[in-house]
Amino acid sequence: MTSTNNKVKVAFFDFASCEGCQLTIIDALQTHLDLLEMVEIVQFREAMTEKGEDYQIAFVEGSCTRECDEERLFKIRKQADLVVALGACAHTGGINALKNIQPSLQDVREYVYADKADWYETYPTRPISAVIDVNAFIPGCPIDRGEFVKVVKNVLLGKRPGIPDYPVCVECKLKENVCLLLEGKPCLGPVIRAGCDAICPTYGEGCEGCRGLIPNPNENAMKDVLDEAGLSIEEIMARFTMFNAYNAHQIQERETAEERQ
Amino acid sequence: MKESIYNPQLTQLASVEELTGLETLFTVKSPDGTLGHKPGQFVMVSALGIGEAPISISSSPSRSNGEFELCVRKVGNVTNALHNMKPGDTIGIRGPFGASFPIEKFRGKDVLFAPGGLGLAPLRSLINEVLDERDAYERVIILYGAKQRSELLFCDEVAEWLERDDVECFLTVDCEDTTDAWHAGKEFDCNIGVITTLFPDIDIDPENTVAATCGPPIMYRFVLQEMLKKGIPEDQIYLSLERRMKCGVGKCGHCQIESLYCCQDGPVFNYAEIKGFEEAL
Amino acid sequence: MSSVNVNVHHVTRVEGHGNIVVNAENGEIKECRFDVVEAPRFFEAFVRGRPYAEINHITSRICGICAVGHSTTSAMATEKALGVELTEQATLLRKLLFHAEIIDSHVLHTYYLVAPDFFGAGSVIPLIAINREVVERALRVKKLSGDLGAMVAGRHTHPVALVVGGFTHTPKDQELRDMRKRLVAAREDMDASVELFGSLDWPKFERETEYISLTKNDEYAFVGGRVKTSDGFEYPVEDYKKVTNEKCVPNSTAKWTHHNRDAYMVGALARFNNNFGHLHPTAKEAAAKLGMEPIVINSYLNSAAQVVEMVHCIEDSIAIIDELLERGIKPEEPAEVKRLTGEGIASCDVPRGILFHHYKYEDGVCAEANCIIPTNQNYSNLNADMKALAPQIIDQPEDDIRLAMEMLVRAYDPCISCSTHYLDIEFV
Amino acid sequence: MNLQILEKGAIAPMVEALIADYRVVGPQAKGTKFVFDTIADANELRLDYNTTILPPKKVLQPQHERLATFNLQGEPTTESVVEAKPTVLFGVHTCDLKAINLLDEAFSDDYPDAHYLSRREKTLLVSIECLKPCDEHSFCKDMGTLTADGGYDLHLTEIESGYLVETGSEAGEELLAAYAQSSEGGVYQSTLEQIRSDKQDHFESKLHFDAAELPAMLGDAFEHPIWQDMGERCLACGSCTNVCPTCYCFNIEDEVNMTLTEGERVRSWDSCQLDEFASVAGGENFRESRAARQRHRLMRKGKYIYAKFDELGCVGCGRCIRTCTAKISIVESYNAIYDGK
Ligand SMILES: Cc1cc2nc3c(=O)[nH]c(=O)nc-3n(C[C@H](O)[C@H](O)[C@H](O)COP(=O)(O)OP(=O)(O)OC[C@H]3O[C@@H](n4cnc5c(N)ncnc54)[C@H](O)[C@@H]3O)c2cc1C
Ligand code: SF4
Ligand code: SF4
Ligand code: SF4
Repeated sequence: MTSTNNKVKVAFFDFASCEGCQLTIIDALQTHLDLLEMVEIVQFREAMTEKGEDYQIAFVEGSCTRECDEERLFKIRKQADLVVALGACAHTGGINALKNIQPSLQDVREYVYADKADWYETYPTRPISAVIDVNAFIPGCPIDRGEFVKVVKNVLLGKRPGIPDYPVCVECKLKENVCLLLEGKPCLGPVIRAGCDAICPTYGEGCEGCRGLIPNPNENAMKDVLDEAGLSIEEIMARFTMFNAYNAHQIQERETAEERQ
Repeated sequence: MKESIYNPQLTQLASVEELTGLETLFTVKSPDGTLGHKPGQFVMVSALGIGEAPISISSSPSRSNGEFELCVRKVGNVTNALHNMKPGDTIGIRGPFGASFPIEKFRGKDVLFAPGGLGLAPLRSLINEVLDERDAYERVIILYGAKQRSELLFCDEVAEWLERDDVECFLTVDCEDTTDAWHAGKEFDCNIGVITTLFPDIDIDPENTVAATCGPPIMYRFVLQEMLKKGIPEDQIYLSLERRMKCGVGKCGHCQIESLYCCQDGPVFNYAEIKGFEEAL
Repeated sequence: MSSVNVNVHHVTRVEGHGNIVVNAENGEIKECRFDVVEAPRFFEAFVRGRPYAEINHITSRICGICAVGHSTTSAMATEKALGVELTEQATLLRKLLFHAEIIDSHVLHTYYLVAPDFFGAGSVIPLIAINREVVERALRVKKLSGDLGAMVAGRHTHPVALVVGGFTHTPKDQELRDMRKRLVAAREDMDASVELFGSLDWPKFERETEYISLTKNDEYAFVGGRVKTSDGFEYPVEDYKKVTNEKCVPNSTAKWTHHNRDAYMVGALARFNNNFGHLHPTAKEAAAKLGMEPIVINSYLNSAAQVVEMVHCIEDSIAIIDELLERGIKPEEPAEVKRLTGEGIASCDVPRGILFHHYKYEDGVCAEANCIIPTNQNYSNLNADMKALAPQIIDQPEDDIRLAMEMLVRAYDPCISCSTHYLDIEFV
Repeated sequence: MNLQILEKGAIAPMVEALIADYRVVGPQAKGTKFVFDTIADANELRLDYNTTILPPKKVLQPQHERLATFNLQGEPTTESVVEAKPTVLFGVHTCDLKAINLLDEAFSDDYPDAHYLSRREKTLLVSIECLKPCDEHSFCKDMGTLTADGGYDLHLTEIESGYLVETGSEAGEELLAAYAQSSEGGVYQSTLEQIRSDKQDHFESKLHFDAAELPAMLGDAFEHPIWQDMGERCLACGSCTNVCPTCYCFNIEDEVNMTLTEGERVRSWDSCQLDEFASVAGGENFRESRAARQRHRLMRKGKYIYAKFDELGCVGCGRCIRTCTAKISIVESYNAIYDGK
C-alpha cells in the first residue's frame, strides 16, 4: 500500500460536521510531526490547497445528510483501499442525527429556514457506513488525538485498528477517578466504548456516549443503574440519544414496523 | 534481577514454506543452538513491535539440528506479520513452555493419534518422535481429519505415513474442495466425513492403547466419546488445549481453566485429570 | 481584454465549504460572489426538546474551532434564562478558557492558513521545509493554547468541564503555576510572531465599512458586554436582532446580515477598531510594530489584528492566573439553576466575531433556540469587498486573481461549518 | 526491636525525612474519596482514610508498564526494562497488606517476574491497624485480615498519645531508627493487646459461615443459579477486578513509535470480566456469558487461588462491592449460595 516515495497517501474529506476531528488531527501534529515522514497527505481541505485524487487511505469526517453527499462518498470508496470513518458524525451519525428524532423533518427545515426551507436539501442523517462500506472507524466527538495516531500506526503495520471493545469504566478506573454514578450523577461509561481515556468523567462530567455503544452492552442493567441514580426514563433516553440518535431512531423505526405487521 | 521474562530472545527464520493458503511452516534457528523442547510444548513467538502469539513446536526433538519448526495459521496481527516474513528475518522467542506429552507413558504401547485440522501441528512433534524410535512402540495409528483436501497439512509426511507398513494412517475430510486447484493431498485415499467416522473401522486393544488428540474446540467432545467407546482408559488419553495466552508463564490469567493455567499445567492434559474441570471441554 | 472565469470550488484552508465565483467579460465584472455550500445541520431545530444541561454541549458541536465560544455563549444564555449566578472564580476561569480558544484559533489561522500564502506554499506542510522554525513556533503556541484549554476544561475542542453554572472541574494551584511559566515563556514567540507578520507584504486594499463588536467599560470584551458599532450605535445584547437583520440568500446555506449600511464586519479587526483602548499595553506595542492604528479599513489586516489579540490574550491570561492564585483556587460545584422556565440571550465575541445565542426553556427543556454566527454576519461585507477588489485586479492573470480572492476570503477566517443555518425566529 | 511509640506530631517530620530519600506513597484525598499517590508534602498524607479507590497494588504492578524496548532498525535488538525506585508505601491497611503478600507469591513462582519483584524488593511497607470498619462494605473480619500477621516492615497502631510501632523486619527497624523520633514503648504492650481485643466488637461478621468453608462450598456450586442472576445485572465493566487488591491479570501488547523504528512491550491491567478476555482467534470465547465471568471471579477468590496458593483470594476489603454500579456483592452472593444449601 505504498507509493513511489514509499509513503502511504492519505486524504481527508469532510461532510456535515463541525470539523473538530480534522482540527484534532492538526493538533496531533504538535506532538507527532514525524507522522508526515510516514504518510503523504494529498488532500486536506481544511489545511492545504493541493488536491490529490490519488490516495490509498481516506479519512472521512461528518455525516451524510443529503443525496449529493452520497455521490462524493461513492467516489471516495472507489478510489481508496481503506475508508476510515473519522469521529462520531461519520461513525454513528453523532449530534447531526438529533434531527432524525424530531417529530418531522419538514418542521426542522422550516424552523430554521422558514419559507425558504425548500432551498436547503436535507434528509435524515446517516453515518457513512449506512452509505458505503467502511473498513475502520475512529470514534468520538471529537476523536482522541492519541487514538488517531495509534490507528494510523496500526494500519501502517498491517494490524487491526485497535479500537477497544471494552467500556469507558475500564479507563476511568485505571485513572482512579471518583465514580460519578456512585455519586448519583448520570454517566454512560459502563456501556460506551473506551478509548477516550475517560476524559469526561476525569473532568467531572458523566460520559455522554459520543463513542457509541460497546459490542455487547447490557442495556437493561444500565437502565436500572441510571434509574437508581435518579434519572427519569425521559432523562435516560435523552442521555442515550445525545450522540446515538441515529441508532435509537433505527430501533424505533424497526419496532413500529414490527408492530404494524 | 534485571532480565525480564517477557523479553524475547532474538533469532532468525531459516526457511519459510507455504503449506496451504492459510498455513505456513517456519523453520527457526534455535536461539542457543538447541531449544531443548519436548513434544507438545509451545513457544511465545514475537513479531517485534506487533505482538506475541503462542505457537506449538511442530518439529520433534529427535529432528532438531539446531532448528525447530512452527506451523502457523494466518488469523490476526502476529500471524499475519509472520506470514509476511522471509528467511533471514528476525523474530523473538520465549520458551519452550508448558506441559508436554509424557512420552514414557506411550513407550511400549499401541499409540493412537487423532489430530483435527491445525491440531496436527503439535501432534506432529510427538508423531515424529515416536516414528524416530519406532521400535520402542507397538502399533502406530494416525486418524487425521481436515475440512477439505486443500487444508491437509504436511502432505509429504502424510504420504510417507500412508506408505509405511508400520503406520496405520487414515485420512478424512469433511467435504471435497469446491475448486479444482491442484493440491498435494489430491491423490490421497481419503474418507469423506468428520473425524469420528474413522473410528468405527479401526480395531484396537484399548487397555494397551495410549491416545493423543488435538483440534478445534468442538472436536474434543466427539473424539473423546469415540475413544471412550472403544474402551481406552481415561488416564491413557492425552489432549492439547488452546486458550488465549499473553504471558505463557502462568500469570496473565487469560488461559485459566478454573484453577488451572493452560500454559503451565497444560496445554497437554491427561483426560482423567482434566475431565472434572467443567471449563475445560 | 480577455474574459476571466475564476471558480474556486471549496476554498481550502478555511473551516467549512465555500465557493468563490468571479466572472468577467471584456473587463466588465458579470458575477462576483462567495457561496456557502456546506450541508445545513439544523442545530436550532434539534435542540428543542432537549434538557437544558445538554444544550451547551450540543451547540458546542456547531463548530470545532470555536467550540469554547459556542459552549460559553450557550451556557451564558441558559444561565440568564434559568437565573444562575456564576462565582467569581468560575467567571475568571471562563475568561481564561476563552483566551485559550482565541489564541488557538488565531495561531491556527495566521500561521497554518494565512502564512503559507506569503511563503508561496500550498499549506503548512511544505512550509516545514521552507521555514521549520516558523512551523515549530506555531506548533508550540498551538500546544500551549491547547494545554491551557485542557487545564481548565479537559480539552478545547468541545470543552468537557464547561457546564451551566460554571465548571465540573477545577485546575490545581500547581497547574496554574506551571501554566503561568509557560505563558511567560511564550512572550518570546509572540515577539517573533509580531516580527514575522510585520514583515509580510499585506495586499493594499481599503474599503470603509461599519465594524461591530462587543464592548465593555473595563476590559477588552470577549465574554459578554454591550454591542458597539463604529457608526456610533450601542445596544444591549438583548437587542441583537436590531443589529443583525438576517435574511436567506439563494446561493448560500448561510444567512446574511446588515445593519446601518449594506454590510458590516465583525471579528478581530472590528474588536481592534472598536476597543483599541482596552488592549494590553504590550498588545498596543505589537499593533504599532505591525503599523496598525484604529481605524484600520484593510480587511486583509484582520489577520494582523489577530496577531495583536494573541499578544493581548497571552498577557491577560497571565494576569487572570495571577488573580486566581491570589484569591486561592478551590474546587467548586457548578451553581444551581433557580428556575426551569425562562428566556435568555447572551453574546460573546468569539475568534471570528460577535456571536449570539438565544433560548427559551419550559420545565427545564429547550422550547426555542436561535444562534447568530459571526461568519454569517461577515458574508455581506466579504461580498462587498470582493466586488470592490475585483475591478482593481481584473487585469491580472487568472491565477493571481484567484489567489487574491482566496486570500481575501481567508483573511475573514470564515468558519462555514458553524454558519450554515439560521434565520430570525420570532419567539411568541 | 521492642514496641516503640511515635508521638502524633512525629509522623509529619518522619514523612518529610523519608521524602528526601524515597518515593513515599500514601493515602490522600481525591474529591470525596481517597487514593494512594506519591506524597509531595507530609500534610497530604491522610492516615485517617477509610479505603482507597484502587488498592496499593498499583505501586508494585502499575496500570501500565514497559517490560522491554525494541530497536527495529537494521538488525533488531531488545532490552529488558526493569525499573524500580526506592519506595515507602505508607499507611497500608491490613487487608491490603495481606493482598500484597499474596501477590508476592504469585509473582515469584517458577518464573519470577522481575518487574514486580524488583519493585517489591525496593518497597518498604508501613501498615496501619484499622480501629473501625471503613464502611458497610468491608468484611475483613470474615476473611481474617482484621489484624496483620507479619508481612510488614513497620506496623502502626493509633493510640491517644500517638502511634505504637511494631517492627516486622530489619529494614523496618533501620528505617525507624534513621527517619523517626520514636521511643521505647514496651509499657504499651498490654494497651495494644487490649485495643486488638476491643476492636473485634466494632467489626461485624458479614458472611453467614466460616470463610474456611468457601473452597468446599464453591466446589459444589458450579451450576448454581446465582451466576445467571449476577450475569443479568452485571455490566461487564471490569471495575470489580480493577479495584481488587488480589487481582493481577494482565494484557501484554507491543507498541511502536511513529516512524516504526522503535518499539516497546507494554503490560496493562486486564479483567476477566471483559468480553474478549478468554476469546481465541478461531472465534471461540471460553467465557462468553457475563454469568460465566462472574462465576469465574467468585470462584477464583474463594476456590481457585486457594487451590494454587493455599490461601483464599479475597481479603475482605469490600472494594468490588463499593465500586459496582449494579450493586453486585460478593458477600451477598456467597451468602446466597450458603443459605440455599
Ligand atoms: C498452546 C497453543 C498453541 C498454539 N499453537 C498454534 C500453532 O501451532 N499454530 C497456529 O497457527 N496457531 C497456534 N495457536 C493459536 C495461536 O496462538 C493464535 O492463532 C494466535 O495467538 C493468533 O494471534 P494473532 O496475533 O495473529 O491474532 P490476534 O490479532 O491476536 O487475533 C486473535 C484474537 O483477536 C480477536 N480478533 C481476531 N480478528 C478480529 C477482528 N477482526 N476484530 C476484533 N477482534 C478480532 C480474536 O477474538 C482473537 O482472540 C496456539 C495457541 C495456543 C494457546
Ligand atoms: S464515572 Fe462513569 S465511567 Fe467512571 S467508573 Fe463511574 S460509571 Fe464508569
Ligand atoms: S467519556 Fe463518553 S462522552 Fe466523554 S469522550 Fe469518552 S465516550 Fe465521549
Ligand atoms: S474480591 Fe472484592 S472484597 Fe475481596 S479482595 Fe477483591 S475487591 Fe476486596
